[in-house]
Amino acid sequence: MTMVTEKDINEQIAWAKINTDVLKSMENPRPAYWITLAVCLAMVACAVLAEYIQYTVGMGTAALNNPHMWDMYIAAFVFWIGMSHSGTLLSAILHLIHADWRKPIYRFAEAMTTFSLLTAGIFPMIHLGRVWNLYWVLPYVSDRGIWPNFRSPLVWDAFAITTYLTASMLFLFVGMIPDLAICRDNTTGWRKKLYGILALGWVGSDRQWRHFRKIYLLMACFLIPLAVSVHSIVSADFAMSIMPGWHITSFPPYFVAGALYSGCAAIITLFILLRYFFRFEDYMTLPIMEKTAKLTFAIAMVWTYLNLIEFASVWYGHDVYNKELLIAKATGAYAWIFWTMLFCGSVLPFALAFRKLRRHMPTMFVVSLFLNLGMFFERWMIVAPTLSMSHEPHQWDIMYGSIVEWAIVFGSFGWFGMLFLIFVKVFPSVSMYEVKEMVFHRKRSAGEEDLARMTDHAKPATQTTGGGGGA
Amino acid sequence: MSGKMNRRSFLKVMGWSGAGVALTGCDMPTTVTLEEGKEEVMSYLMPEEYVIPGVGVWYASTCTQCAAGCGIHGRVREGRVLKLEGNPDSAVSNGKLCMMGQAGVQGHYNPDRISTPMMRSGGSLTPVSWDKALAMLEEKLGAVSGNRFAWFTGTVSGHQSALLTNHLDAMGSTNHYAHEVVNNAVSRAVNQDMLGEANPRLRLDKAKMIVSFGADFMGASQSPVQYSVQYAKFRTNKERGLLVQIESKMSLTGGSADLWLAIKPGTEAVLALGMANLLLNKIKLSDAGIPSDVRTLINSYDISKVAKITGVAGDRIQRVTQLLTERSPSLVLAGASVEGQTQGYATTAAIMMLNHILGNVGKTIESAGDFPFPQLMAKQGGTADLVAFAEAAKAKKLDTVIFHGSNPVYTAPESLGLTEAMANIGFKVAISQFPDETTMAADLVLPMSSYLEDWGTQVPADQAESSAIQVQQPLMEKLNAETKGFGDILLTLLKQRKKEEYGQFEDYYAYLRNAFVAMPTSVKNDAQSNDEFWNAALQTGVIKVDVGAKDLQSTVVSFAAPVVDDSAGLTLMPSPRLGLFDGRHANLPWLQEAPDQISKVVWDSWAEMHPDTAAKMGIENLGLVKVSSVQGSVTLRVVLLKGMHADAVAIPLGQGHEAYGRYAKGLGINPLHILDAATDDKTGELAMYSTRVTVKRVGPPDSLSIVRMGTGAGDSQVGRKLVGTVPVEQVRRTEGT
Amino acid sequence: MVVMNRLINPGAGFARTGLAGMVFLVMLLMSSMAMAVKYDVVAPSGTHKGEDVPQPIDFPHDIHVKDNDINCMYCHTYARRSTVAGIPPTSKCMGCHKVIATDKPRIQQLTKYWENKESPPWKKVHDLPDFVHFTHEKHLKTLAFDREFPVENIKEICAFCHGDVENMTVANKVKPLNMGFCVNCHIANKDLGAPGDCWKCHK
Amino acid sequence: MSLDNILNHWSDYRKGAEEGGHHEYEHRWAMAINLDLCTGCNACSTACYAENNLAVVGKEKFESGQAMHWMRIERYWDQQELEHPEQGASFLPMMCQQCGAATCEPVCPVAATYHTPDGLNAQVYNRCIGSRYCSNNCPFRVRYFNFYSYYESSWPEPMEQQLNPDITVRDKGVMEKCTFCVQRIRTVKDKAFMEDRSVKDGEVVTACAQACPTSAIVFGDTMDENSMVSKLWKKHQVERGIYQKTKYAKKDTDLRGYRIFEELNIDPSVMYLERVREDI
Repeated sequence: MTMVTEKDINEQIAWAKINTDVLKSMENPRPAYWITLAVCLAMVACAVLAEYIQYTVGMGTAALNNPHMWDMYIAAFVFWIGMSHSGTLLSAILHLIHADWRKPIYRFAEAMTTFSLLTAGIFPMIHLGRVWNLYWVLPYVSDRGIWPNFRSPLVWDAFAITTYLTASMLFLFVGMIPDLAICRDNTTGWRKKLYGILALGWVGSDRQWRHFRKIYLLMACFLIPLAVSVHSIVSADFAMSIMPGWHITSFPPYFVAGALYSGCAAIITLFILLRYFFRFEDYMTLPIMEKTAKLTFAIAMVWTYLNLIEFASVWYGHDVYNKELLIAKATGAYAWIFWTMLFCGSVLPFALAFRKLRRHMPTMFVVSLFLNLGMFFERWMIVAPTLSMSHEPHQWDIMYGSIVEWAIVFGSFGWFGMLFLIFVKVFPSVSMYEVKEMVFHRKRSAGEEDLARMTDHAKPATQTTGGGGGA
Repeated sequence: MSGKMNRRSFLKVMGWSGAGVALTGCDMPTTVTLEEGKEEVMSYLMPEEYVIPGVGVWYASTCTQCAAGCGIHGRVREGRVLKLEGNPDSAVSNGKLCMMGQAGVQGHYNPDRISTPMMRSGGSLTPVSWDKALAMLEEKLGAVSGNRFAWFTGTVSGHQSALLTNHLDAMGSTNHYAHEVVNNAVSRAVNQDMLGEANPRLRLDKAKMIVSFGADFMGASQSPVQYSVQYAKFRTNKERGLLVQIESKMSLTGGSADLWLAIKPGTEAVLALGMANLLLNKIKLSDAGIPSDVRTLINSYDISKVAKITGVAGDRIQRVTQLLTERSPSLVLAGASVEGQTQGYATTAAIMMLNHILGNVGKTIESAGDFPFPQLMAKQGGTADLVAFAEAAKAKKLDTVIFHGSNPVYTAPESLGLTEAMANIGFKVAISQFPDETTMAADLVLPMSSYLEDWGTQVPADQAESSAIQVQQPLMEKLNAETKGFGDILLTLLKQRKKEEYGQFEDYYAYLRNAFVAMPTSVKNDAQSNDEFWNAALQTGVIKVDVGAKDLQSTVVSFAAPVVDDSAGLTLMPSPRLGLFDGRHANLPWLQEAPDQISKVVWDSWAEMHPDTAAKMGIENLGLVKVSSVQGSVTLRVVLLKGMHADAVAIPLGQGHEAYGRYAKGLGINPLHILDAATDDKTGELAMYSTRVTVKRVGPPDSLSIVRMGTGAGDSQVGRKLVGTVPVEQVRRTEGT
Repeated sequence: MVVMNRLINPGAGFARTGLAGMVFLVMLLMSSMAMAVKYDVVAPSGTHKGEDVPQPIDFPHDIHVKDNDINCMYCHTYARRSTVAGIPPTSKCMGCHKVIATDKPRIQQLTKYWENKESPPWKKVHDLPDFVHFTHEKHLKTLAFDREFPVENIKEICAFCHGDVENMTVANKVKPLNMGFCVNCHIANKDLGAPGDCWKCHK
Repeated sequence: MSLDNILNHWSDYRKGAEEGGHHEYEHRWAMAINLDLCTGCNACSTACYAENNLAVVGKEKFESGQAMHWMRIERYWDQQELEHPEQGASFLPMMCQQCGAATCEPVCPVAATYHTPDGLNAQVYNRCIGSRYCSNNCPFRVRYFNFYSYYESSWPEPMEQQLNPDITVRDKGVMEKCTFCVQRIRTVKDKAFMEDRSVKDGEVVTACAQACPTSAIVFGDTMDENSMVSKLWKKHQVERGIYQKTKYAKKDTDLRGYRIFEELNIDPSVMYLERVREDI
């Protein structure tokens, strides 16, 4: 697709080195890793305290009120669901279109998917007034003969999210099996036991590989429509209502685009973090970063386009309430958030158009953070303004949430970070076997046919006799 | 239902389906999983035919939340009164009830009610037994002589009033101070002089047009429900009535006016004279019955002069006056803000004169007839008695005073120096339900039963359509056995003085029943037996009284020429509001949480000003201001409304209690305290609406510190059709009215 | 016919899917057959192990109902007039026990209460949550009076929800009285006009 | 709610919607509010507090918009932003409009709010899980959520004795709203059932309609041709059904009757009569 002026990865890198590098990452990261983890844990602690207060005293502590029945929790929920999409994008879509530069980075992206889903899943519980009855949302046979209301988008959410979570977890796990085998063969103690169980007796026989390829391909195909449907359904939470600013036809694609956008931005952030934590300079290389950045830029433009479509359709549409709201968004009390969102979402991405910036890690780090800030504001601007001024002017109100609410929302970032950091420490965050494939293919495309020499140097660890690790 | 029912047996079934009390329905599952044998269920000792557990029964009684005396129905279930509604048989309430009446149950079930007699010992009130309290009382009342004893009450009527008078006689005293902040004493005086009747029937329903000079007849007034019902008829008549409201602060009634005119406070008399001038000289109505001095006075007020003084546009005045002649019969009313001026009597007389000129007397103002039981008629309160009382107290003329149904320590302006003067009164007795300011200042406190636990009768002063005696009966067993009904306490006092006369009555119930039996057959509308009459009375809650027809003649009295006060500053309007009223309902949470009808403020005090006036002083909406008179100053938030005259600042009454229970204490401020002690020269009524104040900006706006309902969109409908409006011509076409 | 009703009624039918549903169907079928012989009411099914409730006086229902054949509504007189069935007033007990069995200890207990002018502090056995609106009168009307059901056998109707009281001394709860218990009976008795609307019972 | 309820009642309603809604209804409770008579005196609102066990939340919570007034009186100055004190204020009693095509119903995940055969928009408190979607989707914003547990704070001993046993006390985490005093409807219907007759017009009166000193609120059954309320609806040519604008366009557009947010096609059960203005 792109004319590579510079190699995505150094194909001279030996397979054994790949193993050792990655396996090392699971042992001694830079101290920065521990600091970050500590920060995350602290944030989680605050959130737990806040939630305890809210649970015992009442939802009112989140400063929710009559017009603002929903607020930051729903915004955060949508944000985290969105975050989960790019993982699928990288691992599944790019897999199908054989963009092999994804290989070194898709593993942690996939993990990101799973954990952001786990984070998102918490918010409905935090948000519910009587969480102990949450299970009423699920259809189960009871002698009362009562059922959830299948017309409610919230029920669709429940189905969609649980399905997506299961699927993406499986996808993550299945894709990891060969690597787990390598870990199994190169570790001792509890880790060996753990990986042993998880590797499901992988020995890398041709038969196993055949099946593995098939199932991985199938799951990729299955996951893509699922990912699209999930965020469409989340958008239905708003689009199915009659509220101005919510009842908009272009919401599903708009949400999906936004999701991929925030996801890619998050990938860049984590890319840079991992690269630093685990000294992955050889694998998470600048060219790959560039490709990711370009991808992000493209999606940003799609998102911008859909934004404009929404504005246009509202502006030229007949719905006076909708138009009134749009104007209020741009000029009213929430204007500063609205414009920040548009700046971060549509203007800032142009930074990614410059090669110099794309290759300058600190810049990219900051930019990616701001992109995500923009995306969070977007979600906020979807939920809050509509409620603050809907049809009934008597109930108009502006609200910025309370300390409790914000503590919980920030805490969710800590929660995500905690899960993610623990994962990358316990499991290989770079797919070893796929990087090896990548190197292998690059070599071939570079015309070097002496596979013999290479296999002499180190048997592919995938024919597992623990060869690589020890060498 | 049979005579006096043993209501104690009511309580016995509580807990059956009184479960609403026991636990809340929708909490954690734990509270809804039921275990057998955890809850107790009481059964009757004796079956009561008229009580079925789980079925609500309605009993008739009378509301005493204000002096209007509306007939009510109370829903009683498992021995608890749950809900009050208007009694359709009562001509006063017509089956309706205002917010204050609805909240009566909260006064009855109030957590801050006094539960035991208390006596002051060593500075503080300490609980004592009834016997001790009564013995004390007897001793003290025995010691005091003649006029050094006094009763201080609110408006009292019915048999309580009769007993009270008898007790005064027995004490050889003539001092009965009746005090109401919300009163129409000046109008009564004017009516007495012009019509020969203090309380004629005002037939709003017969009027085709009403011009109201600050008469908030649907708000905090003499009989809000009754006049609201009449207003409804007035509006739905074949020819829709037209309401013109002329006042300096938009009242609840003003909010519903077709034309609301802001007038410079204190110039209503000028406007009235100006209108009279137009009627007599321009429209050439007859000036019969108008004294010459008044006639000359009228002539001296031509329209341009009037417009200049009052600030009401001349063409407006002419149009309204014109309409008054076209839409006859009309009705011209004078309200509290007019009466409460240093020239209150003159102003009110000038306004009443318009009715005379327009020939409304006899048409929309009818005679109340001759009430056959003068001793039962309402002894209506005013503020003159408050002033007189303060004087007497200062002059050390009083040794022993019994307070009931009024809270002078709260309502008296500081300038009267009542608080200090109270110290001169040797022995102060308070018959009270709540620990209000006056009760806290008393030496002996007698806990009173709520009106839902008590027997009695009320004779409403304002009875627009027909006359009746309202019967008040207990709707449930006393919440606290220690409390005594007002009637019972009066009877006990009388027994102490005149054993031979009142010894025969076991309690007030016995007295009342006896009194009913003694009533002439004319009111017993062919009841066969006394029991039947008694039961009928309890069932309907009303005893209709035929007062006979009597036609009304009016003669205009001569009154002083209006003097317009042009001194600097603004006029303070301490306006009472339907809800907290004069402050007596500040301890009812429902009424605290119900927004003020015009400004929509809850749980607080505030000042109302016109935006232009505020702008001149650099005051922003919801800003903090200091309102000061020569007597003192208060600091509070200001709400800017165009429904104000530029020269007026209004501070609604009701808040600023220093006692009076958890809901009232420490909320807001009390504007009454900074009033001048000025009085109306003719009637001696306190001129509440003539205090001049200055307003200063103290702090910036802070929306958090004053709570208003639903002002997010700035009181605007933002182009939606929420409250649709339609020109009357269109309605005439579509609905043929 | 009830089964037919279930089959042609998708709403109700849907609620019965799954094994639990099948089991219930069979039970219902049996119960309905048992009842169908006598009258076309389907009794609710389900049991509950109620613990014994210590009452101030161990009132022997069996003696009154079985031995002396006193009608339930003789004492629980409000049942046909109100939402609640009511506990008989002490005076009613004394009506008989001034003379009958005055030597028995329990009666002497009762008499003591009577003389102290107080009623025994009975404990509630059958109770419903606060958010449930149940009326005895309507159930009795539909199940008994409207169908000319012999009033002397009214205890068979009461037994639907209160169990076999005539064989208990102190009554205890033998039916679950939970929502499933009510709903299923309502569905089964649709033809009698048993409502399926939530707000009929929930308040 | 049983699936039966979800499927049948709702779909029945939708079927009949064009013809003005559910013809199998035995009742169709509705209101007509004459804004020319409403003086904004708050009697209805307070009566509602008394009847329906509404919690008093206090100043702070009122400030944060958590008050529970099912029946609230909205005060507007005019159609425009400007105040016109000459014409007085405009008062609007606003309570749940019991929409026929209620927007709150389809979005509730557990069907705690649904349409009853009486045409009421029911809220089953103990089924509610507090997702608050219904309130978000209500154009009138008349659904109130129990953000706290008010039981102790709002009814200190002995005030809890005033609580109405016919309606439960809602606790923390439950949505609540005006029910057209369903407990009164229920009582009357039970009475009628016991006497083998149908409910008479004027037999059911909601607390607000009962209290209103000017009788501005008329409550009744629109299925009953002769009820006062259906006469009023007919007179003003306001008809049930969600296609008011197109199919049931008024023959005489000068009539005073209108329903708020008619354009949203939600078929409210409350008809307002415009306030009459006489320019002098």
